[in-house]
Amino acid sequence: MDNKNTAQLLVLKNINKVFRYGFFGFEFKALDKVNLTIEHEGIIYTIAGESGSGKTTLARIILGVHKPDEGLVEYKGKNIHSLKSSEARWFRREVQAIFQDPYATFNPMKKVYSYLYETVRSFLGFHDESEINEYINSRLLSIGLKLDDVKEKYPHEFSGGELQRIAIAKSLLTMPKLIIADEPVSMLDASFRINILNLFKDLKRRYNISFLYITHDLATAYYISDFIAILYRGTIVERGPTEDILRNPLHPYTQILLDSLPEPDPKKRDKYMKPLKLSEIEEKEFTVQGCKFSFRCSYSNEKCLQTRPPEILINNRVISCWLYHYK
Amino acid sequence: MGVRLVVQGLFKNIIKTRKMGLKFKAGATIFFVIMIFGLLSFLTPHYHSYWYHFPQAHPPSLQSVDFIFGTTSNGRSVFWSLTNAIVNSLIIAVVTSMLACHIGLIIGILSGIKGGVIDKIMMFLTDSFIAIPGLPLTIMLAMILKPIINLFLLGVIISIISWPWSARMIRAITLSLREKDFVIFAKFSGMSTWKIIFSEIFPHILGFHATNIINTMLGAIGAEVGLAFLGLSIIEMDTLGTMIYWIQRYGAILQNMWWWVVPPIATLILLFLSLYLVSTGIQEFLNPRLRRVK
Amino acid sequence: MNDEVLRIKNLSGGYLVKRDNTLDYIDAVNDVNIIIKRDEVFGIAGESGCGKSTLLKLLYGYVKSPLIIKKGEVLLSESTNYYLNILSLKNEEVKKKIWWKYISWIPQNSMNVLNPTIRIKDHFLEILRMHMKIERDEAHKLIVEYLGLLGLSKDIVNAFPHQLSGGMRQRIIIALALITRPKIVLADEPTTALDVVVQRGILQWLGYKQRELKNTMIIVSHDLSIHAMLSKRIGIMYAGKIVEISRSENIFEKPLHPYTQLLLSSLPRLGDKSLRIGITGSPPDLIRPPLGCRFHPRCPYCIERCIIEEPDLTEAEKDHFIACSRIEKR
Amino acid sequence: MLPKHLIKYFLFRILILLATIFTAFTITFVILKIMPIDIVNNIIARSMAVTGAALGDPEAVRRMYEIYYEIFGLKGTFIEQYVSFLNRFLTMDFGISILARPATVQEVISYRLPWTVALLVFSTILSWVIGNIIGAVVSLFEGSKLSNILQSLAIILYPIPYYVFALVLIYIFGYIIPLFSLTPIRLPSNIFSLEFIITVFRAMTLPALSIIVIGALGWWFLSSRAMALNIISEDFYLYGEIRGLPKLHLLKKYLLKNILLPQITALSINLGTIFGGALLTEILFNYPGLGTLLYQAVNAGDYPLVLGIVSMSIIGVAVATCIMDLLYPLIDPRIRYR
Repeated sequence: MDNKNTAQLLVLKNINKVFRYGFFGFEFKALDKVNLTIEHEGIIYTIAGESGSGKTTLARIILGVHKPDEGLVEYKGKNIHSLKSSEARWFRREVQAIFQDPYATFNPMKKVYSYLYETVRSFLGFHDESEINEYINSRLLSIGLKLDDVKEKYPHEFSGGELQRIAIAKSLLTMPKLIIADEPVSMLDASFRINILNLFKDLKRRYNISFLYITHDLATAYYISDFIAILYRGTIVERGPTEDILRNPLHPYTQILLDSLPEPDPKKRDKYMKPLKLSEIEEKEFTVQGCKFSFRCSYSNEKCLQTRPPEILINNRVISCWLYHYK
Repeated sequence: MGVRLVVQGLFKNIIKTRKMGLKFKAGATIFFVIMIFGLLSFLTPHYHSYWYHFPQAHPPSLQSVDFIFGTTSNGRSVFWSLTNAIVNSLIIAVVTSMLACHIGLIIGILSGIKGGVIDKIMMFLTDSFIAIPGLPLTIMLAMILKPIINLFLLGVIISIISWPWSARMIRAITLSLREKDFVIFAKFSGMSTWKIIFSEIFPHILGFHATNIINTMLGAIGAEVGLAFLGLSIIEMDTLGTMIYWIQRYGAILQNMWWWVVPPIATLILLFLSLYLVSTGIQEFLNPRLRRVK
Repeated sequence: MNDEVLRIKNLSGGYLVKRDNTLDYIDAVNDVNIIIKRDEVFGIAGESGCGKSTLLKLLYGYVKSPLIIKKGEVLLSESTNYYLNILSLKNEEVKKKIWWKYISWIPQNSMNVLNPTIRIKDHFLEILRMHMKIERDEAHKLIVEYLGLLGLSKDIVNAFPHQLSGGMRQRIIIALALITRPKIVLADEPTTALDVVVQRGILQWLGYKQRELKNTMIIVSHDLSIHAMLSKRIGIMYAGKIVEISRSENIFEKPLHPYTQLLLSSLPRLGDKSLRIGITGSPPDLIRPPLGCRFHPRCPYCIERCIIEEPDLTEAEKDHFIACSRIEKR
Repeated sequence: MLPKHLIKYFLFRILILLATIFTAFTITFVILKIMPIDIVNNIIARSMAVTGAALGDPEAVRRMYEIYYEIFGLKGTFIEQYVSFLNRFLTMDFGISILARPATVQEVISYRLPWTVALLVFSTILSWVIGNIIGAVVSLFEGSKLSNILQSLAIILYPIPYYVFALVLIYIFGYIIPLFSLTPIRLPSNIFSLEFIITVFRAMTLPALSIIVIGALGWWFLSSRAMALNIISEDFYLYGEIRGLPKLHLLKKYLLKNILLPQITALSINLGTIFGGALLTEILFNYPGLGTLLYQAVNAGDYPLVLGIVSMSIIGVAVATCIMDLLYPLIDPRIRYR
């Protein structure tokens, strides 16, 4: 805790994670040499990827639920997978989590208030009931909720959007420095989705909280995040400032991804409908030696298939692609 | 603290019985009636322990309570035998289910939570036990222990084949719960591992555990009857199994001594039915998807 | 020649649900009127629980407990002045005469809609035998030929569903819906579960097929971007009612209904970081929908009339229908 | 030719089979070793009492002691004990049966085994097929009177063990409708005669019936119905309905086809229970199989024979389960073409 101000907030170094299934010992590389750094507080960092890219696994590794097979996750300079119990409490106070389905986040048999109460009591050391309530109420008010509307209710008595708001309120109670949000809005309706995203932006501005926003939706990523990492089959193909990457993608996968994004604008229809020749997703992609995208990439050659591209720094972004190697 | 939570959870579930379905109510009623009948055994007259006390093979008559269900070829009152048999069979069932289900519960939760080497060793042991066909093993044990057999020991013997299934199921449930979002969420709400086990994981296991206890009782009663068929139950005591053993032995069916035959068999079937109804009732209550199917 | 293929008239339907001994009616589709034309892609858009999937089921005549029809007609135009009401037919008749001959269906969730224990070829055989009375040998030849025409590999006829990727399965499902060349194809969230790159491929394919076959396609999706990319005309649904219908340029460029306006302005877009604002409140409980305009509790422009009076769908501009009391007045 | 992964699976499954048998015997060994009573003397005293002085031949008694010491792990070092125990169990070499002297245990068992196997195979397959089909068909008429009646019946039958239900059958057929003789059967010497077939049929009918009624109308009916109701709410079934496929076709290709596969697994899991229940059922009907033999052996204190039957059942059930697991991937297309 002493190196609080000097160390980077969150650092992932060479994270590898392999899952094994069934009789045949079929191995599935969920994450392959993932590097990522959130420099300091007050940053919204997006991890964008499609289904099967390993983004949820990554979130769980950062939360300490899974252990990586190789590599380190450091929060403020400390490896979070080898924390002492007092440090683990500190970590869970400073880092909080929000999940995709709010109904699966709260135990349906318990009142949602019990989570708020438990958090305050156990992390902040308050013991007096009225003191706790007062504190909870002040936090809830700051994001537009009232304790009286929440206190006696069970999870199913809220709509999905409201419940997600309460989950966020709960994570705010400990005044965290980092919130890991795993697809926090993908189950919500479009008209409510933006409210939660605005709340994130607001919290970042007001309390200097950093977010690790995990999503498959590039439009929302563009809307809120400062940095973005594009995940493909367990590897980060490109990472850097959101503005740079989404406006001017360099990696062929990011390019195709952005081209494929449907937009609420009929004028873009002709471009969208321009045929795109792509092979189907292949299972081989999980086990390939070289670049995972090489089967589908129109620029790929023998080298791409055989050898993993290094991480190349161009301006202020990092790209894993042989195309940019000589630069 | 943990205990308090568990008790609270149980209490809440019991309160909810008002909302239980028809199956549960029917099952509980039948079971209750059988229990009351069993409780009459505390009034058993001392002469019930003597054989050939009454006229042999006497059909039912209303002259006294002793004759209400008639007597056996050994001159014993079927009525008193039956009441005692119910209690003794239930004792065996309860001993078995308490032992087997709780051993299963502890091993299952430990395996599921701890993982790693402990998990591997325990699951290897469990799987090996599951692979042994239960009946032959119990028969062998019962035969060897015959000289010192008693109600408790019989329960122990039967639980040897009953615990592995519980352990396996509980472990599977625990494993699936361990990585659920709400468990992680609870962890990040500052709950300790034990508190999470008790307040987040255990309530989800409780339902299975309850039905498992009842199903194990059902299985234990059946197993006792099975052993009794071979003369391996406690022959000198009244249990539902031994009653049937004597019926078999004396060819009561072929002699059409229906008053001797019908009570234990009917009780047995009703007992099976009631326990099964209670267990499916709980299951349907806990799993609304089943409730819909009805 | 008449260019209408389907006319939905005053259609209302919903679900009867028993809860705690009371019988509730969920008013999922209320008084819907739409005319759908030949050779067009018609999109039905709306947020979850607005009744769009229910509307699709009613159009198809797939009415099964707890879904019931309250009133209304779904008229198929067979010739210039002959209309057939699907909802007046018996279940068996709809099955034999309408399904797959006239209307076919592309379901959502392609991962689970194919029977895992029979081959791809058998899925096609079933339809050919049931709806076209073609027997095995001939059908087999037809299937291989057909898949070749669609640009799908012939090898897949002998595959089982689990051997194919999600995108491939979705193609198969679309192929199944098109094999009998029906006049109308209904698609219920056809690409929801797919990744964007695969989704693009499927939507392109769907659009291409529609242009080639010149049939009518009705697409239901919550994702307005998909409608922008594919639909020619769009109907916006809110809480069981159609609130706005027009060509998609109109919907996206000059939406008239407050709900549509708010919905569109809440969508984040690439390259635009300006503040977006969502709609306050949440959609109403359809067991007890609000009186008057169903959007009024969330509408920032709500006036007294909105609370009292249920607005009708009226043509505000040419080919632009909207159900809003404030516009009617204008 | 089988694909590579299947061969790998088969080899692996057979390895599991061997491991299962070994661990099962090891557990038996450990349990026998920790028994709190003086087994061998008890046993010999009992069998002497049962068979009278006929076993008085000192050589025979000495051999008996020898075998028992090996079985109960009382001879030599621990490793030797274990090895000789395993050897006895695997070869089922338990010496001479007390009951059927001078026949050996293996001979007695091999004479009775076909009867049990025949009864089990016949009744298990029949009840499995009947139960699953009825369950699937009834699920299509959910809520109808027939469905409700069958369901109530199944709920009553389901928890009853075969052997308790057998008592009910005995009462009905032995006394009320005396169709079948319940006395021990005597086989005609000519196995190709009509009389032989009739005798076998009559011997088998009642025990098979008690297994089939409970199995088909209780177990398999309930599980197949539950599974069918699940499938009916599944997307691919709904899509089948949406395509307007005929009901019969849906039943055959959508319901039954998808129910039978998981039910094979259920059968393989339940094999042990079914086997145990069937053994006890045999006793009631004096059916000349292993169960009745076990009954006689227990009553005569014939430990060698009981141990023989126990080791036979462990091997038999393990092998049968293994065979079912091996057949499964050949039937399930999802595994066949991975």
